[in-house]
Amino acid sequence: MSEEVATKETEAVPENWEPRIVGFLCYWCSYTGADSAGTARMKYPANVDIIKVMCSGRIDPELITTALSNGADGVLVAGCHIGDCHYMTGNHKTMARMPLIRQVLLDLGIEPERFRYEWISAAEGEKFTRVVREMTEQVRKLGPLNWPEILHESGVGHGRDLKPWGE
Amino acid sequence: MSINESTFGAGNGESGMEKPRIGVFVCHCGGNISDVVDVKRVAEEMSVLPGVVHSTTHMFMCSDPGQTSIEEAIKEHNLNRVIVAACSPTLHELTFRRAVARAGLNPYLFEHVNIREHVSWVIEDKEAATRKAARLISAAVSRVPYLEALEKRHIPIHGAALVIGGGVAGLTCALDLARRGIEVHLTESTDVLGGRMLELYTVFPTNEKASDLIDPLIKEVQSHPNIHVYLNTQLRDSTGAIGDFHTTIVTKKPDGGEEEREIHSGVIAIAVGVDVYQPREGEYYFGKSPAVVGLLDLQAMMNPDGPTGGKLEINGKPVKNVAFIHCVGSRQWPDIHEPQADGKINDYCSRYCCTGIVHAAAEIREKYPDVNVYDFHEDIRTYGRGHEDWYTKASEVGVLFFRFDPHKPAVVEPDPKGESALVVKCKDRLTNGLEVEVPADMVVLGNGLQARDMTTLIDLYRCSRGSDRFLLEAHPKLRPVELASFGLFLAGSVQGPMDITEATAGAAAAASKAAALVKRGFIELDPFIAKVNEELCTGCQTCLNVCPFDAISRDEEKGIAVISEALCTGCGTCAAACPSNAIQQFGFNDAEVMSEVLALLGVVKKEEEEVPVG
Amino acid sequence: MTENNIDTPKDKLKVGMYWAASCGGCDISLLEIGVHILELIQIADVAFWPCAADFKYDHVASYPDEYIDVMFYNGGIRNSEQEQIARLLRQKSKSLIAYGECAVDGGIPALANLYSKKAIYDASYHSNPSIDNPEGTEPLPISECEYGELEIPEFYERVLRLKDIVPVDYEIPGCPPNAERVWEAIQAVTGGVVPLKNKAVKVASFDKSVCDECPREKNLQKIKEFKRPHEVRFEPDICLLEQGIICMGPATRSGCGAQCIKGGMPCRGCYGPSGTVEDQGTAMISAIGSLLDATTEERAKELIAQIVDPVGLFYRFSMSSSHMKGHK
Amino acid sequence: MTTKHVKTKEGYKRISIDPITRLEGHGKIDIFLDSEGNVADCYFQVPELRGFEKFCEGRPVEEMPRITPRICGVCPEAHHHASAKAADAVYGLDLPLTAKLLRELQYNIFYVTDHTTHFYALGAPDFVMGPQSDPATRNIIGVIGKVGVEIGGEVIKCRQWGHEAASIFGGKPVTPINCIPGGMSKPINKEERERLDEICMFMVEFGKFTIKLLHDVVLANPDYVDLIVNGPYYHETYSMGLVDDQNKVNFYEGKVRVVDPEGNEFCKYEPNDYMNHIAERVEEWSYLKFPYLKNVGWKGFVDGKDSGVYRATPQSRLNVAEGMNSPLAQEAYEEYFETLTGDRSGKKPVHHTLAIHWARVVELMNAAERSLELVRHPDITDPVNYRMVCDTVPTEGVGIVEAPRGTLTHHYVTDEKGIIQKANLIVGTTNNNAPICMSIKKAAENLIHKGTEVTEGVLNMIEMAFRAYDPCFGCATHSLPGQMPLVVRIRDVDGTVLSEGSRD
Repeated sequence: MSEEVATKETEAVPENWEPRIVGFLCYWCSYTGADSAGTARMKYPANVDIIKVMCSGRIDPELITTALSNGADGVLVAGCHIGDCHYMTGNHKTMARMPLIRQVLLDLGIEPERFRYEWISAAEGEKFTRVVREMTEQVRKLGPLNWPEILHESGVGHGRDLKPWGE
Repeated sequence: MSINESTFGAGNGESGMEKPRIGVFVCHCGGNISDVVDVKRVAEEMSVLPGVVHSTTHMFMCSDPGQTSIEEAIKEHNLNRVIVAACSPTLHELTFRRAVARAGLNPYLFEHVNIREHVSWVIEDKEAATRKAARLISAAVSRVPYLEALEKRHIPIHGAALVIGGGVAGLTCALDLARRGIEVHLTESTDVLGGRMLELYTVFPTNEKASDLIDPLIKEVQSHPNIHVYLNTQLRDSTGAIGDFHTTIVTKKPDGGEEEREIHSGVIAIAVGVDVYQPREGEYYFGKSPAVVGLLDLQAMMNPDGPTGGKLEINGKPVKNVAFIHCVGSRQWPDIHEPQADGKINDYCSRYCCTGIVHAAAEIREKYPDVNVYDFHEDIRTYGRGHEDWYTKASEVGVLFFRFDPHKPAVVEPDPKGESALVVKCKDRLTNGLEVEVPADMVVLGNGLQARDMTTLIDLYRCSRGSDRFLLEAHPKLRPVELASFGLFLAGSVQGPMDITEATAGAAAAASKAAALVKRGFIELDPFIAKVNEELCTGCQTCLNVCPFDAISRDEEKGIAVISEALCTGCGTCAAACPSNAIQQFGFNDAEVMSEVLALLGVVKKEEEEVPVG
Repeated sequence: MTENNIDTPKDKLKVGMYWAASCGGCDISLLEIGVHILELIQIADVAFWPCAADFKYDHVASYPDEYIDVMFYNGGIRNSEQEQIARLLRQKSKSLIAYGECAVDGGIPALANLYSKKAIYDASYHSNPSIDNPEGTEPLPISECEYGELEIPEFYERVLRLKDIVPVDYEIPGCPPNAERVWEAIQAVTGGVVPLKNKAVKVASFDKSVCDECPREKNLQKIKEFKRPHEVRFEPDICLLEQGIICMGPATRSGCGAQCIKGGMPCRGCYGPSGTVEDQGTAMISAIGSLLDATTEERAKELIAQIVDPVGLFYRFSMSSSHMKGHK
Repeated sequence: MTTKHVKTKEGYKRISIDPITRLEGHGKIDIFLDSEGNVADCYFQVPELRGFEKFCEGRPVEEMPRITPRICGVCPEAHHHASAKAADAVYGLDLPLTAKLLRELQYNIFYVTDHTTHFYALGAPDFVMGPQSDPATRNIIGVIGKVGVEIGGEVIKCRQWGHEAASIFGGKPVTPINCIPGGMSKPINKEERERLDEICMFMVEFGKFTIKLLHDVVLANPDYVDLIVNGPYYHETYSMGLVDDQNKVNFYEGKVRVVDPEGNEFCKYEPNDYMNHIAERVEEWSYLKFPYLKNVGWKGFVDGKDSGVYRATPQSRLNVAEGMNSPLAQEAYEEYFETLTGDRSGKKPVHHTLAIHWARVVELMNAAERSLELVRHPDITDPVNYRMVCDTVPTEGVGIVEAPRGTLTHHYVTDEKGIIQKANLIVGTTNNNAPICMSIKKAAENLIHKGTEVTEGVLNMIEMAFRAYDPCFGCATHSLPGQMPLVVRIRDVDGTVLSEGSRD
């Protein structure tokens, strides 16, 4: 078992590795926004795989951690702009949950670029395209999400720099 | 309470039901997909996934032969799950659900995968596109075994309608409903029917007198046996949901007293209309000089039965020069215009003003030939049928047009020479930036439209509103005159700036949608609502806090949460909120979504975990 | 070792208790069942219980497989010895029960999973102010002394749950488990209410969350400000969350009787996630995210900034069960 | 459990005692015998580390009293209170009277419970039944059988009432939650006080009874007195303990006093000064550190005035004090010193390791009396002053209490938000790590010689050396009857087992 951990820790970046990003999109705005990007034949990298939910309010943080702990190198969450929610205030919950899960991810040493949430309307195919391009590149720069690395080598595991003794 | 077998822990329930038999259908979309995605290869790859017993492609899945091929395959291979990978579900999900149903399979045992808008049209690299399509479909393959055979919700509709607002839209809507034999309750907050049209003299494009249009409408409404009109009436309270709304209305009586009624209706049409933008003190010198007026003031002035008896004059002083200014309170710019109380600016186009102005401008030149008319605009949008004719006419009859830069709007100030009340200046882009200055005895502001304060309405019926403060339709194309919460319809400019033509069209549309519902007597709603697992629910009330539609209440008896089928719109917010996983959303339960996530990431399920259907 | 240790009459059950990376509170909690201990002795013989009876690893190793009927294992897996014993006991027991929060979800020692072994050694043996260690000595699995080698177990990188090492039949959560729950579980397992062997892990407590046992009132108040327990005096009868005191109740399995809350302190989650929830922290994030009194993103961020150490709070007892423990 | 094949130097034999029990986290003893069969060396190893000092970093200071009790589930109150005091210090708080009273009351009641458990379940068997008696009966059951069931009943009652008291203070019986920076989580009302009064009165009676039992069973038996006074358990070391401003024993509050082997005050310091007096040594062969007196220095595992090795046990606490703060305990104190040093004033320290059991009984009496005094204080039920609200800026603080097993130090450094940046913990038993190693070695040397047959009785005599310290390595579970699972293997040069002796 200890060997097992050891092997995991020395995971190298595999040949022609591609970032794996899971995107959770609300159906009425962001998913449709991605559609309009398609209708307009905009081009973006193939790294973000979309999962459809009716409202971004359905996006349980558990889905995000499940993705990240099962091989995703990044997670994108997108919903209607605040005020435009098809369900009035469904995305208000997203708006409140996402900064919190982000904080927890930071405390666990996950690079901030690996988790992103955006408000993308049905008309904003261009914004969707931009976000996918940006995020894919950022995650590509970071390389694969190597959990054991993060959990074990980040010294103070939660990303905060602590004062040394005597200061 | 003590631990016994039943309370002894939530194990991963092992229930041996029939194994999944999945059919995968990949669409070429006549090359739209297959030119980029190697659909044949994808279909082959899918055929070896656990549970898949049939995997094929078709040139046009949505075509009749395409649909038939699905139906036949279901029967032939005895499929109990169907996946179609094609265009966006917004286009054909329903089509395929129906096809599946025709083959005798529950339509909700179907999954639609979008490999056109989300793959072939956006991914250039063919290999990458093919891989992505395969990933998305394999996610569906691991998801579908968890799908449940759902039934649409069947909700009866009470045979009466409530129409809120007695303007042209409300009247039209009420009448259309009444003519279909539906009992209509029409409420109006003021003491007269007719709304804004009462303030108008003539209307474009037909140049008819507004009264000739609105008066007969009012009379017919008042005399129609199916319509009950309540003037001086406000909303007070509302309970119930689609099919069974109970709205409490309050009518002010002449003696100052109040009369309270409860209106029982199956549907509600909202036609409360709009406000006209009130310019700020000093905006284009408004409020500083009586000579700065709005479009509606001009309409009144031109009316022979109006205060000035049809004369154009300011404080008795006849008007020689009139200047119109467009986009006042519309298409505002963050850096230029001060935001309003709610911190927002009106960045939208008010749609009626351009034609309204050119129509009025032309009319002035016709009726008062010795009056000079100047038109200051950043754009002119006479987009409707017959509107452009008024633009042309205005130019013909000698209206002078000046175009200013939206960032440097025209300026109104007192005439230094004192010859006329005011002067209007701008850098005219039509003459390559020539500095122009015209005298004006009257400046008419084309003031735009903005949403009313609808706080009560929104609270009572839980209406969604857009960032422009107008009420928001469920979907601009698919459900253009309905609110997200079912049974509520949008009639006219409550939905956004409209001219009379558009408002009546919207009202009529709302009426026919509502009538169809009422006449049918019941509605079928998507089954994707949330449900509470009583075994797991603790009554922590977290969900009560999150439901946007107050669909969740507390069962004091059991001390748990209950969700109203009629009120739930299926957003799933409560399912995500529940810290005990006690709430699951049909069609999007944890198992379904999780399995997608894992499959996308290529995490293979262990054998003993293989999912039984259901 | 004598034969009759092993050849106890077959009609009597054989039970055992073992501790690993834990604090001893579990053994104490077992004593809390009080007089029931005597009843237990009536139906069962102890086959292995280092702190109570004279059985050694050698004895256990010599037992036939599945000789022990019910084996309680408390504590997480922090070092090589604890893993070895776990494997040995799985082989020798019909029913292996993870006893207490450390064995079930990692418990408080699993907070160490936020740090590397290196960092832990550094604090314990190098950097702390009272340490005098110029040669930079560290404990070694095998070390040399004048007369030969000395051995201690290998310290692992991470704290693991018992079920990460061997299949587990039942779990008795809690830090420590509530005596009533413990006795109910013992009765259920020894009394044949539930089978000794069990395919999927089942939990010997209630599925609902602590709110179910909490006497405090809820008034659907949203959280306007987060406060830390020592910064305010709180209302005695109102839901602590509604008062802005973070209480893990909604995301924590019940069974404890809401003792801490009744004692005037917020729940810290010592029974692990409730119901079918896997990750207690995300469950709590969902709950809190749902309770914020915020209509703008700025406001939401403002409020969230008031939560100190969310990771250490939301995963106080369940870090080893968190999704965030790395690739599966 | 031996996992790898460990080498033994040619010509030497190894006796491995693995695992020893009746302490939490396995202890392990390796004894090396030379070709003659004499003890060449002896190692006592602690294989447990959980890293609290590291993972407390980043936690809010107010949570520490709820986290650190998991260091030890047997004496969680000790960590709970040391932690709370450190947190108070971090905020620079002076607690309101009622808060102080409640905390000290809870602490003393816990002391009674804890000492009771150890004396009866772990200490007594060796004396009541006899060091070399049949191991099958040498446990609490045997004790009860010999001295009578009603005594057993009293012992269990004392434990149960102790835990009932714990839940009166803070709901949770095993791991307390009620201390919070600034005081207690809730006050106690009249009814609760009444009940606590009843419990305390019982505990005082129980204390008297225990002293009597000690006389009847131990002191009345010349063999035992001989064993205590002349047995292989004598170490002249420094002593450490907490004293109040009259230099009386105080478990909860005061200054740390250290006296040298002759009983002269070596130093007396405020908790937050501990770093100038204590240093910790690290050895490769144990996870547990070895504290010693910084100003004397580490001279290895040796006793005497020149060695920094000190002890922090009930006996040490009596050694450093000039008396007890309650009458009955004072009597017991004087008798204790008169018997063991001939000087009832207590100026000459006692160094007989086995006498620690006796000292424990003296403390039990004191804790009971002190509890009764506190529970009857007029302000104990004040509904407001049970806590204060923290509004100061947190910085750094040290909290010290006398854990039953030795001086317990918690030291936290926080940022301005009260987040722990650094934590240092010197746990009760750790103080005694070096002396325990020495006692075991000394016992082994005295008990095993050329030609000695390594019997179970001999092995038990070795264990009695550490059992007197009531050790709590990584937190002992001391509350169960029973005896040592013990296997002794004699290996030859390359480690293969020649003979195995174990007690059955």
